[in-house]
Amino acid sequence: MSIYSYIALIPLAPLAGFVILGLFGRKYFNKSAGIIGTCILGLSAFLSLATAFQYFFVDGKKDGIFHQLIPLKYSWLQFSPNISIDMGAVLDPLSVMMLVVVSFVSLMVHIFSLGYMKGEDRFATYYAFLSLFTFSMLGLVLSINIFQIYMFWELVGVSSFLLIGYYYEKPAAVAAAKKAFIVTRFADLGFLIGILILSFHAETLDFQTLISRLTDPQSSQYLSITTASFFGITMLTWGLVLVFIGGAGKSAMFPLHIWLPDAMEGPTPVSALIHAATMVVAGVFLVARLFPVFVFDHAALFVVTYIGAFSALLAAVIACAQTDIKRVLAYSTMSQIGYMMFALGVSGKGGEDGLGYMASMFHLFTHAFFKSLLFLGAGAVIHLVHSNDMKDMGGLRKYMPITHITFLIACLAIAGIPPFAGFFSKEEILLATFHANKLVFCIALFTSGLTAFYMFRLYFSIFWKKEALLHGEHHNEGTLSMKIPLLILGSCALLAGFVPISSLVTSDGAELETHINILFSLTPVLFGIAGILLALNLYKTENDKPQKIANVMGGFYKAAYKKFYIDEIYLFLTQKIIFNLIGKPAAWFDKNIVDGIINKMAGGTAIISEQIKGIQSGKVQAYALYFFLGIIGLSALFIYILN
Amino acid sequence: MILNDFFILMKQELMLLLIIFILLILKVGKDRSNESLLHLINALLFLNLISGFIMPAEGMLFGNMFKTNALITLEKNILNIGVLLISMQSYSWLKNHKHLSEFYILMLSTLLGMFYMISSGNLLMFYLGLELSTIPLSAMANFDLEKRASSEAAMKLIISSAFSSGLLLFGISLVYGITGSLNFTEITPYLTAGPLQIFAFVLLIAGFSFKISVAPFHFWTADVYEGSPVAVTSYLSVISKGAVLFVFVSVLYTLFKPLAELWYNILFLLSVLTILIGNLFAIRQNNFKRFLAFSSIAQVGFILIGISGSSQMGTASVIYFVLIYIFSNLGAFGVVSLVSALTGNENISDYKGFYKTNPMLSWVLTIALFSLAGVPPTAGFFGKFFLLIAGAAQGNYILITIAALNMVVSFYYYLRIVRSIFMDSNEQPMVKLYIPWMPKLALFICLAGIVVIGLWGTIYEYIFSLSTGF
Amino acid sequence: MNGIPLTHILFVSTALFFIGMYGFFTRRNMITILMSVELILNSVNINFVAFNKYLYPENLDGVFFTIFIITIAAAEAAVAIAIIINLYRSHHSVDVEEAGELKY
Amino acid sequence: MNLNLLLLIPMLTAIAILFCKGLKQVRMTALLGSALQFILAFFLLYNFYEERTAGNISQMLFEFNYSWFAPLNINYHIGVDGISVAMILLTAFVVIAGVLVSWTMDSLSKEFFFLLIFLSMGAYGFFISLDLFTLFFFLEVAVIPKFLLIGIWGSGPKEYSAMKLALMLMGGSALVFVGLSGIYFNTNIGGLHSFDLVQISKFRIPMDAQLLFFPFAFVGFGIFTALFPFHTWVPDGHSSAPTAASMFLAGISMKLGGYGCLRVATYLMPDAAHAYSGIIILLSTIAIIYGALATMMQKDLKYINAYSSISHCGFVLLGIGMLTQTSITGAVMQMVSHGLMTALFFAAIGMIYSRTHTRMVAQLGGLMKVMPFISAVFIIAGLCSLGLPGFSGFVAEMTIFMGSWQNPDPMYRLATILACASIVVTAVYILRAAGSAVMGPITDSHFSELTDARWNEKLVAVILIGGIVVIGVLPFYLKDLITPGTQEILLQTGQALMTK
Amino acid sequence: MNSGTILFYIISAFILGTGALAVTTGKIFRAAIWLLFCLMGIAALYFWMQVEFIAAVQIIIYVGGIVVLIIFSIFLTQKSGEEMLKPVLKRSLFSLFAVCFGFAFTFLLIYQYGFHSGSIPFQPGVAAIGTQMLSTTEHGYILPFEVISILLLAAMIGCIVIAMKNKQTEE
Repeated sequence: MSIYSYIALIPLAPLAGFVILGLFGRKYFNKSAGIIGTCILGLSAFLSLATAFQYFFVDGKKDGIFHQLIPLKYSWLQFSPNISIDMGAVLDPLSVMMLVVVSFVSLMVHIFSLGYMKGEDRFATYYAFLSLFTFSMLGLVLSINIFQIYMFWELVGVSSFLLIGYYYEKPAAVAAAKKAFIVTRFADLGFLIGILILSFHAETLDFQTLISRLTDPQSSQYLSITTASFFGITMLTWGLVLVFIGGAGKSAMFPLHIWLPDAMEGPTPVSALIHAATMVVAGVFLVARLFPVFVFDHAALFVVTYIGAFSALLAAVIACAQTDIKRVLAYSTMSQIGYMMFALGVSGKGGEDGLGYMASMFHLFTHAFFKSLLFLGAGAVIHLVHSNDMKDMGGLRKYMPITHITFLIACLAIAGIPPFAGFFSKEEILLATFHANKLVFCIALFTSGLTAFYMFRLYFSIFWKKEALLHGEHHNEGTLSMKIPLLILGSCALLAGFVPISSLVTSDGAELETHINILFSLTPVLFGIAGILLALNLYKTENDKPQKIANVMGGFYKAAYKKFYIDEIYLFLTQKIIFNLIGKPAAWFDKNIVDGIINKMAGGTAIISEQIKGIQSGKVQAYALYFFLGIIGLSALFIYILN
Repeated sequence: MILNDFFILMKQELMLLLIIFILLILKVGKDRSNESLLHLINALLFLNLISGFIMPAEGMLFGNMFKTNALITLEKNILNIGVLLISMQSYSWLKNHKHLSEFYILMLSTLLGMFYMISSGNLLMFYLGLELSTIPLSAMANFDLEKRASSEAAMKLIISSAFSSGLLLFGISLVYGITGSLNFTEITPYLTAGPLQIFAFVLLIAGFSFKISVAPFHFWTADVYEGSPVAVTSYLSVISKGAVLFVFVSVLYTLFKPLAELWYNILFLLSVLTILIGNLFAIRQNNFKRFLAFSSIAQVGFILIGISGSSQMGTASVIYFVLIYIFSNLGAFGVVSLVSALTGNENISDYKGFYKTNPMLSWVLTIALFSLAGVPPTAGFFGKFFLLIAGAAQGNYILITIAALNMVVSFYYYLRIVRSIFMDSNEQPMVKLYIPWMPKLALFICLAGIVVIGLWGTIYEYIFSLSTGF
Repeated sequence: MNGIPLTHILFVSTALFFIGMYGFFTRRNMITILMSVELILNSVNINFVAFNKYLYPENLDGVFFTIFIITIAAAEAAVAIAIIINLYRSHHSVDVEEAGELKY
Repeated sequence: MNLNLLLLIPMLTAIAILFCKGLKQVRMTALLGSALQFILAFFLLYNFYEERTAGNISQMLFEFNYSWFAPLNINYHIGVDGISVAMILLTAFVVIAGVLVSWTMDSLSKEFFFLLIFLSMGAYGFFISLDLFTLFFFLEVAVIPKFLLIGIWGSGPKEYSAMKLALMLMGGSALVFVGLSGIYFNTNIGGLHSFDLVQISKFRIPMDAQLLFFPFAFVGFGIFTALFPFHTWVPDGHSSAPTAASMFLAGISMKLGGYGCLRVATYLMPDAAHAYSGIIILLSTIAIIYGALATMMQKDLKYINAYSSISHCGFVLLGIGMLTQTSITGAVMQMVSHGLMTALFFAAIGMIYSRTHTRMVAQLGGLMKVMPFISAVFIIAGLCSLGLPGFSGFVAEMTIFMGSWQNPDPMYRLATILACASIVVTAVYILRAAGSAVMGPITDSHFSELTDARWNEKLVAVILIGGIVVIGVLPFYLKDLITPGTQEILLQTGQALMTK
Repeated sequence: MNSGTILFYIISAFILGTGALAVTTGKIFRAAIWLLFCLMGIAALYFWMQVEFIAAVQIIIYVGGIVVLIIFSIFLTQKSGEEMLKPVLKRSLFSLFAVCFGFAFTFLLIYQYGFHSGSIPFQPGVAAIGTQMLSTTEHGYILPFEVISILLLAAMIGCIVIAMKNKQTEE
């Protein structure tokens, strides 16, 4: 497929940007770095749109089905004739959609940052990191090889580490960066072992081959992986669950979500890019990528479903109690991703069963726009107020009209109010869940209500509530470069729902007929509206109702406010258990036992030599005596031995 | 023509006699300044060394009382080299010694004794050579006439050597009683592993072991080395030890061939004991000479392992090692003797910060010590390696392992000195020493030997080709 | 010849040998130690002569060995005594225990 | 090409240094010499490829065989295969970096550089020698200079560390010696015992001899590469040594051990290797995990890196113990990668220490602001050591994991999983170190007037990072270079426990 | 039991007795005298064994030489007749035990070996000794003779150097 070969540029352009800006940016063009980065990204965004167009509407489809195309493939590291790490690019609905999302949102963020990060003395470094991240994310979505995905997976992790720790002088930022990296690293361990298991049994690392082998019940590989088992669970399940753990780590699923809220220490545009639109959905992407295999293993799908559902609920509850606006957004992200996860979990393959898959992808798509929009809006707000806390805000609508409108759109979208983008995707999800799993459906429904509530709680407390008490200086809402992305994304949030994802990105590549069922979709919308009204009632104007409710809730509220103490538990586990009970003893053992023995041996020799020095007494007669005894002893010994 | 080959075969001994008489005549004649005398003597010794290499001959005289061949000539030459080096090194000490020529007469007569001992084919000649190489030595040990330590050392040497020679003689008498002959060739057939034979044999072994200071017959070594003048100490530790080792090998391999199993086991025990004792004592020493005494004891332990290999490789490795050992040990002793002659310091602790003031000497000393420790690329590495390989040929890997691990201990104490030379700080290190050209030359020769003998494989090949199998 | 078995003579020599050795071990005066050495050497001489006479009369190796031993004993004694005298100058004593400064 | 050049050039350089006067001449000479080595190494690589592409498939190339001690059938026999070439390249990199990093070594500079170059000669000799005697000779040549380097120019309890290092390494070589003598006397090639590696590999040593002498050889070399529980020289030695010496120690001399384990122990005694692989894997796994855990508790940057070296070299032994084609390849790659990476790390630490005069993590902080370059180097080294894709560490470790997993025994699987788990711990300690030492607020006011890297330090960073990144991005070059060698070794190890 | 045997036993008893006294008496001068007697006894034994030449040598060198030397040295180093220091008790007991054991051991070995005497008459004439001493052939002792002469020379020189009072120490 040589005509696609230009897509190599899509990831490589940002890489070039990273190299140039990283090496020379700081010294030579610190000011113009933003422009350069943005232009480079503009190029790859344009290319990905072009790719999408060409793939979806020109030649992607063969007899009604979207086929997988592999335009690029280079053998990178060959372990053995059939196990080898290849580098390349794959084109299928999934990857193309992700391409568009990633490059587009990234472009928006680049533009937004032009204004937001203006005047930073590490401006170039910032853009270098952004480009690095974009490169790795694009590489990730294009991966043709499970190991390639792992590599970019790690790269994404590290670039997020760098970006979160961008304000390296803030200890909180550094801590957050470390936390994010280590937690995801821990999850990646699962991913790695999963890869080892799958690749060992499938005898390949290549996605296409792997999927084809593990989904064909006749193939020897399928037999080996399903027959081999550990603790009574088949290797297939092990492999998939471990891989899912990797995804859960990146996508902040319970219990690996703890890093996400803290990650908000990073610059806000970064949160918009990484922790809303792109990196956090990598987990979903991974599961979707291996979906054909997952379908064959219900145990794994079961895990996916319930983890997803629980995370969605938990996050929503916590979000209601947070006061830091970015944290609220973070938890809402987690909750939405939970949606995508269990949507995948309840889905089947092909035809109507594939609805969940489609819905999940659809939600991923729409969510990317409105969530990044929310973050950028929040960024604009913070830029103005210089604070993350709701308490310092309120009544900002007259200072920042554009932000206000776009933010409202986004909130409506996420709350699932028609005709905004969120409505369609969420509706599909609920539909799919309803057919598959009633319990999860209820959770989802309740969660959507909560979502609407906390989003509007956020909205009202920022833009309404009390009169803003801004101290005299600048009351503009930032530069043009900050407004434009807001507007663009706002329109996307408005319209993205009408993109015919159902006909493009489906579990089996075939078109999927969807129909809006008014009666069905009434319920979620009602839930949403209910949440909105509640928020309106509580937070429209300043009053003490929230406080009362909080008091009524009492412990539960506190728990939610404290994020159910999960951080503390982790802290206990790491600090107390790992460090004190394992690390310290290991160090002590090394210092005192292993090394001690060796030093003791040396010391012992010295002591012995001190002890025996007496025989060299300086008395010549004693010497003669030893001499004589030596002779007698030797001869006696050997006469005894030889006779 | 007997007289002719008498002159050819005994040329080295005759050369020594000649020098001794020259010295006597010079002594009775008008006395010269020590410097000129020293130069003359060293020239003579050099001639003596050269003469050793010309007209190598093979044969025996006086009914196998004296025999010589290429190997024996080589051994004597090695000893000659050592003696020359020692006399050059002790220049600074002898320069202002009253009894210069006597010292040389005694030294050369002991050397003569060793020569006779090496070429002896007869127990009587062997015994005489041994005594000739012992009695004047104990007189030499007393040559620091004013020093208490010196006379104590001499006393210990003469008394314990008298004791050991008494036991040796008792053994010889038993051998004579058993075999009825003193001639090696006639003795060998009669030797069987009967109790009395074993006893006699052990007595003889003890006599040898005393001279090469094998535990538990080594106790005199440290005290004598510490007390005697440095020149004598180095002579003791290198020349007399080397000579006896040469004899030891040939005697074991030829005379006591029938008792091979017996002496293999004895050597096994003795070598382990010797290495252990040597190392354990060397760790703690502060006096440099005493330290070198114990380290040389440990070295002898390694040599015994080589001997126990009981093969042509064994002989070759021992001779090769002795050659290397002469250069390395004299490298170390050369520096020590210079320092003690010029400053009177003999303690290791005095060498702290030595490198600051005397880098040249420090490097010589360090390299010599490395060679003793057996660190490549110095020759000592090759010497030790071949000794142990020769020992391993018997397949006794316990012995080899013990030895190899003991090498680590020996590293400790050699490195200890290197440490105090280079690393330990010292508020008043030794002064910069002025070194006369002769000792300097000697030191350089030692260095050259240490470097060349190892890396240049031909030397070992030559020795190997000469050495007799088992 | 008289009927003394060789072993009796050897008994005498061996006994003398160990008597000398006892003296060597116990005496504290260096000169007496020297005397003990002389005893040891003499016992060896007896051995040689006896062996030569009783076992190998055909040639005189033992006898000659004895002669040389005696000579050497003389030389040894001379040197030893010289050393002892010198030591006496510095230590003002001929007690072995006194001369034990070099040790350990 | 003539491999003797690899020994000749360092020797001449060392001699030349002895005749130099003053720091300037000395360091210029040293730099010149090491640059020559550098060029030579690449020239060797080029020639190697030439030969191979020309279809020369003989196991060893550029052989040179000179009878050294004929009576004992000891030869000075040298030659290279892919593995040796890789190692030689590594050495060249570290040497030039070491010379550059100690550019301002003004106390006893002549001796310092002399020893440095001398050490490099030992390393080259070790890697090219095909005769066990020659190999052993160079192995020991490479020990004593370390003692002097640490003892004279070191810091902290330098005498103690130097002595400990020297003695433990000598103990290792003593064991090696026993192993070698065992090999020697159990070979019979044309009626002669032999030290010749190639000949011995053709001749199968009897099983009982293998079982007896494999432990000696393996443990002996293992001590060099920090085999648990003989690793305790590593922390003290590395932390007391001057920067260049630390780079040499961790970068090269620990690799001598790994190379020996592979080339001597495993290659010549394959059956024993199979018999003992369980124990090897147990020990190496312990080393990996326990090294990593112990690292978490360290407070001194050099100690951190030293302990992490224990953990990383555990990977090498693990790869060797797993005895699959891929894992052994990975082991070699890990040797190279760890050599470069740890050298870089020590260089960075040295640069920081030379400015701040402290290595305590607690006392450092905020260096990113005052010395961005050095901090960046530090972080890059850290990322490489925690196995970030794009750097060499990732490739090597993944290859080892892949290879190890091919070994279907459940216990071996468990070992592999534990080894994988260590990468998380690695992340923890690396990030702790980087986070508090380089990032965060400036802890000490006088840090703020410190200067950033000088040209020589920048050059060091560029050279080493260059190597790391090239391996990390284009690993197939390295892999193709060493694969034939590892295949040869694996064929030796008889049973085809290869990847399917 | 003829006179020869009795004589032998008397002589040997005398040798051993005097020897024992020589190493045990408290007064050094007496020790020297006992040694003298012992040596003479040994000479007597040689006479008994009909090796007169050795006996003569024994008397000349030992009695006439060494013992005199010893007595001189005693005069130099000791006031005559004074008590000598008592031996260290522990060591003397230990060495007594060791020596007894050693003697038992050695003589047991010798006894077990059981030397059987030949029957060839043994008549060493002084002339024969003289000729052999200077002959260069098999069983000729010219070389040892030379060696011993050098040894004596060296010993003499050594003695002179060492024993000579040197001026520095006096003033």
